[in-house]
Amino acid sequence: MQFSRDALKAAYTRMKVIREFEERLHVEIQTGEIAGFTHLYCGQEAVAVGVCEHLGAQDRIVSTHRGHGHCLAKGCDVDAMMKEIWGSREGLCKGKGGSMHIADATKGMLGANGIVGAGAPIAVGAALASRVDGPGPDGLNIAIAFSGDGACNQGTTFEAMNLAVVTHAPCIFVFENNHYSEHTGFQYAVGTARDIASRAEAFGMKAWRADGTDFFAVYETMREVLAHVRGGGGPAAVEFDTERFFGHFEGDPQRYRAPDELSRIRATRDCLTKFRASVTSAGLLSDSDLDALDTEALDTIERAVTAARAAPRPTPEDVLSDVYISY
Amino acid sequence: MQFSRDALKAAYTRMKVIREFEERLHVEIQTGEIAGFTHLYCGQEAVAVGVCEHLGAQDRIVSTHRGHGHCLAKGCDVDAMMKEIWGSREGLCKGKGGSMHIADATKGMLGANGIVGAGAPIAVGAALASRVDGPGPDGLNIAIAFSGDGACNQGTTFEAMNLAVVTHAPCIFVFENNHYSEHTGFQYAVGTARDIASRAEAFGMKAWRADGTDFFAVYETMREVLAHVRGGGGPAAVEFDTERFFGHFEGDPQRYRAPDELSRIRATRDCLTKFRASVTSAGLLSDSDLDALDTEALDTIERAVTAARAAPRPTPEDVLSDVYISY
Amino acid sequence: MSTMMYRDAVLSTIMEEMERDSDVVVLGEDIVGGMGTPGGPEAIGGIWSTSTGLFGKFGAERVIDTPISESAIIGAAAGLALSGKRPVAELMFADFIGVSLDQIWNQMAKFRYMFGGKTRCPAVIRMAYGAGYNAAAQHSQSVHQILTGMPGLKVVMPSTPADVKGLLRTAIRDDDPVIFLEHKALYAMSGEVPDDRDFMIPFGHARLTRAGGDVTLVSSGLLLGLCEAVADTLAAQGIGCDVIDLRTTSPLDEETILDSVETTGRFVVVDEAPPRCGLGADLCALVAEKAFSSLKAPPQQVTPPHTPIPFARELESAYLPSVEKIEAAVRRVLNWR
Amino acid sequence: MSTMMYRDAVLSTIMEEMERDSDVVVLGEDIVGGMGTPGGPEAIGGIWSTSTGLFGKFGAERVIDTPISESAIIGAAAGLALSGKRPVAELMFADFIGVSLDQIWNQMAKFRYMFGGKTRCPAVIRMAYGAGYNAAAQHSQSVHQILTGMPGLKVVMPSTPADVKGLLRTAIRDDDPVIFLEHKALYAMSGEVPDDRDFMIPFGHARLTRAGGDVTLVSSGLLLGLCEAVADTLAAQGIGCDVIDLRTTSPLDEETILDSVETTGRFVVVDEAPPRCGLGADLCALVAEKAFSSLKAPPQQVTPPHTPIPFARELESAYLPSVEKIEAAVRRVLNWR
Ligand SMILES: Cc1ncc(C[n+]2csc(CCOP(=O)(O)OP(=O)(O)O)c2C)c(N)n1
Ligand SMILES: Cc1ncc(C[n+]2csc(CCOP(=O)(O)OP(=O)(O)O)c2C)c(N)n1
Ligand SMILES: [Mg+2]
Ligand SMILES: [Mg+2]
Repeated sequence: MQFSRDALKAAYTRMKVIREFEERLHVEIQTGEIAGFTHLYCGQEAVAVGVCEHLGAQDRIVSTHRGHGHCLAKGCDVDAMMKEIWGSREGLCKGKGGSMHIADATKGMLGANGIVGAGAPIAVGAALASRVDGPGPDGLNIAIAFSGDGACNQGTTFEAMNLAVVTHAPCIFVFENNHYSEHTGFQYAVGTARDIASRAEAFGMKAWRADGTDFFAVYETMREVLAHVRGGGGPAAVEFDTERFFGHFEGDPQRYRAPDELSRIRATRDCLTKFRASVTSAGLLSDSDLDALDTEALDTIERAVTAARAAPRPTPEDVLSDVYISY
Repeated sequence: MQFSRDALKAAYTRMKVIREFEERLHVEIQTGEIAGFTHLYCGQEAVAVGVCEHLGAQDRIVSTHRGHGHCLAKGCDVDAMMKEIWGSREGLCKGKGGSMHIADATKGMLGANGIVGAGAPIAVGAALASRVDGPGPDGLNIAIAFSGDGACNQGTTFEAMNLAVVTHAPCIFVFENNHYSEHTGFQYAVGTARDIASRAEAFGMKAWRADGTDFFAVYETMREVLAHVRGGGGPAAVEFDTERFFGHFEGDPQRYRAPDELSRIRATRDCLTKFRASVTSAGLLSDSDLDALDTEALDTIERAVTAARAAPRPTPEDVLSDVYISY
Repeated sequence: MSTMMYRDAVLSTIMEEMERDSDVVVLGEDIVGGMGTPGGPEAIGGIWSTSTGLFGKFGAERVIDTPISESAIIGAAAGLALSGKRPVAELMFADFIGVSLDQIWNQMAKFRYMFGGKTRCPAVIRMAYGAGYNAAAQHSQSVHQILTGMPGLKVVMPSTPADVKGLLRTAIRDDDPVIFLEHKALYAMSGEVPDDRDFMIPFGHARLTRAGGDVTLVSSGLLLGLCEAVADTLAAQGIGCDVIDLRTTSPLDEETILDSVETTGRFVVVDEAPPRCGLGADLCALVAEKAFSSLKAPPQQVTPPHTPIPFARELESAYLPSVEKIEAAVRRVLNWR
Repeated sequence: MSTMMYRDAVLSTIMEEMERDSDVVVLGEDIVGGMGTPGGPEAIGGIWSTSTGLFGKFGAERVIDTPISESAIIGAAAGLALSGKRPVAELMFADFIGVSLDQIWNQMAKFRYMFGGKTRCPAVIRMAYGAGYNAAAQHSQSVHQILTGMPGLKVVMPSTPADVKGLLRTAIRDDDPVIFLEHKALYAMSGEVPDDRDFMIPFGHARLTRAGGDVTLVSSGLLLGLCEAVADTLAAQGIGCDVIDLRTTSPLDEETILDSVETTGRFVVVDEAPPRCGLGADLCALVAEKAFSSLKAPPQQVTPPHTPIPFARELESAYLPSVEKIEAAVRRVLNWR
């Protein structure tokens, strides 16, 4: 590990903020205050953060319906996101998008997406834009398509992979295999004896695999992947094996899981616990360092919720704006 | 080779009828008498016939924009097809479909298709229908999706392959790699160092490869493929390497080909010439046997064209019928 | 008669038709639920609870759980239908016609015509549509205006559990491709439903749910209830509304609409789709052309504005037609000149 | 002024805009032609000859030949546009929105709204549409009625080479997603075109091509020519038609239409899309609502019937609007009562 203490703290904080953001939403949603469909990212934090810690604002990502983690990891404002989920006119999308449509192009975050599989072609487009711009001192800016194990069966995902290979686009397909698409198992829906990464290989790109619950595994894998892609090696794919701690959406009774599954994955596959164990056993950070970050993260979320709750609501006229730039 | 003389004659005749059908259309189209877009199958006859000689009417196929060969091989009536291409109300589709939409469900021919890649999911549906019916004495009825090397980049084709694997559908994906999609080379558009069959394998199905200009190679490969699929082994893919003798559509100047390419493939990759060489050198049929079949095939086409030219035209009221069964 | 919810009317009709006819096959995402998981098949039903129990009863051949591949789902339904089956495919959200339109529009809808009237494509595509859940721009849309415009399709929009029963049965037994649109916000609606296992409502027959005589109000789906509420309010004030539930938008029951407008001379259509090239425009054009001399006021549409569907509660409410907007439109036509 | 064909107006406008602005990027199937073949890049141009020479001039980064993957093409255009480029994507046939609609409808069109007005998506999607080539049900369709109904899109339908120039330039420089519909049967049409490299025609401004005063005839694309022919015939008989070329259907120039109808009181719309929920209905509804008191006769639509597009020459001719059908509609409104 070549991390400074500050870098470790920053990564941990990002993961923890995502975790608490989602845990808090899980609670708040029960009250009925939050409208719409919300898909929580809890359990997958190491992927978003392990990937995005490598990126600058000129690198772009395209996300999914389960997008909060990607947004936060890519630098979207916590308060503005919370306000968006609350539907405030001060939300990141003025209350027009909600959980499934959070975006901030200034941060290189080109949108969560309610349509499974829709993001991959958009990411290829972003990568083609960077191909037009050409490499800077650190190589090419890259684009990342986050996709689930369910999304990897959508035709658009395949088309995107092929197009990226054909155009040698600096695009990275990050597959978060959390073993479920809604209530259906990956074993059933991905009709191959092999994994998702192998499919990507069959399209002609290099693919990697890593444990998505281990921040350091994600981070180190991405270092290799990015070296390849920024250096002009063409597109790449990575499959991260990960876990989702909550239901598909809030309200999901999760009867498809094994009886002890949730407690088992919380006990053995929690990326935050693993991170803590690694850095404390290596003597890089102490438990009290991390406890302090935990408290800060909780405060961040508390403040965000308080602000969101108090934030101004949209007015009926707001419906009509932002359809076109000019019409 | 375990062919009777009659079986050899039948197969040769089918190939030759397709050849002459297309050669004649190539000529007739210049006169302006035939309307619409026409894509000729010349050069690929061994694939359609080598595949379809194994099939009964209960086996179903789905075709492409380059569908005449598949239709004829699956038993569509020559005269009715020619009338359709001429736009007669006595055409197989009453003049409503034309070249790109020839179908005859009673023959298990579920349609040529103007939308590249659209056929594959339809074939999976046909295979699922046969899964409902269950196996007969010869195993399962099967469904075949014919696709080009260009169609294999369409998302629908990938989705269909995955769905077939997931549902263990008795579906066969026959890829006719004629090296071109319109004016673009297979080497460019299929963004993999490897072939189309490898992609199918990555979806979890067995795949075969064979020379599509050699009728016997096609036929024997399909025997294996069909044994696998009819026996309940799940879907399969076959990639046939083949040649298209004419342009993408009629009128294509074909400047994308090598200068001597057309004469070379006509000289070395003609499935009819190859067939003749095999069966005469093996002493199974004589040149004069085959010459007689050639004459018959030419007569068949001559009669079909004469009939098509004389066939009654549609009337304006015909526009309104056949939209619904009842409305 | 039994009392049941709209969603249960969907399920029980499918169940009955699958029992009656072994050619009926269902397919869609998560319609079994739990495939390939520790919990196993049917650990959980489809997300709308409109397929619960089918798998256990009819097996994997006739109840096909699919990956997330809508083009393949609809394409497979097309192939099943061309091969003699009667598929009932589920698109989880109507918005997903975006990723599967070709198979609906260029394939299914056109087979019979392109193939010269020689094939049958008896497929039903069910889809959950409509706003009201703050599900925002990609999970709340109405699509009947798009599909009604496509020759070869029939389009059904039931407003009550009984209509679900009668229309879905007709859809499944129909030999043409049928789009069956289920409004999400009606799934939990309860109502009386005939027990007769052959109860069918023919397509192209609208239902007059209120007879008033002063104004014609036409709608379908969720908004029908708002029209009825407005009619009831106005009736108390001595204003009589004819309320017409279209039931099917293709075929369209022009006669019921025109008969009413010939009496009332005043026409308001209330529809959940956006205003341009929508069903509202379609019906206003119909009335303007075919009941021109009867019209005493300009035909009015009450629709959402020409915007995507917003997320926040306040925005979605402002976006949707409401009793206030409907009543205002009725008053506009009554007070014209 | 130069004389050029409609197709050349497309190409030269793209060429000029690519020269002017290095953010303009084009992509589509076979737009280079010859990639990966013995003949090599540009062995042959795109099938409409609307991209010939671009690759040689601007290179593979800005002229992107794609596999047959329309969803990926439009999606990539969306991603390019969100990333600061100005993509001009080609769908070879408008019918292929069937396999790419999601990226047009649920993505591009809605980004700005869903993202709270904070992104720009300056993409142009060009597509060849329309019948007349006996290309049958899957290669002849008009799709403006579908796309006009989708909030967030602008829809352009040029009828002449000059309009191609002025409108395509506006489209490329516009910051919203624009659908640019090129009628196949107009590609070879010749006309005068301004040489000014900043010549632009603003969206939402219809063009009055004939002033007559007795009947308002509205159309666009190929059918505009038929309307003009009818107007000229009738003018010789003393009947005056206002002929309006819409140019863009979204935004719509309501004012020009309503102004004319206020004078004529008689309205005929001629459109190539099917009749249900189409642009014809949309405009009839507009006129019925907003020019009600001026109308002297029921607004009329001349459209194809509610059928797919047939193949045979006789059938396609019978299917399409014709001068006879247009003239009959004009006479219907003139002779009303
Ligand atoms: C095109 C489309 N089909 C279906 C859905 C409904 N849906 C939303 S999320 C989801 C499952 C996605 O699974 P996966 O890609 O594994 O992502 P995860 O939920 O596990 O993060 C489905 C089926 C959708 N939103 N879009
Ligand atoms: C969805 C779609 N995209 C594009 C086209 C235009 N088109 C027709 S055939 C063709 C090339 C097909 O190539 P391939 O699959 O290799 O078949 P081949 O022509 O070689 O038989 C293209 C691009 C189409 N008809 N449908
Ligand atoms: Mg998943
Ligand atoms: Mg090919």
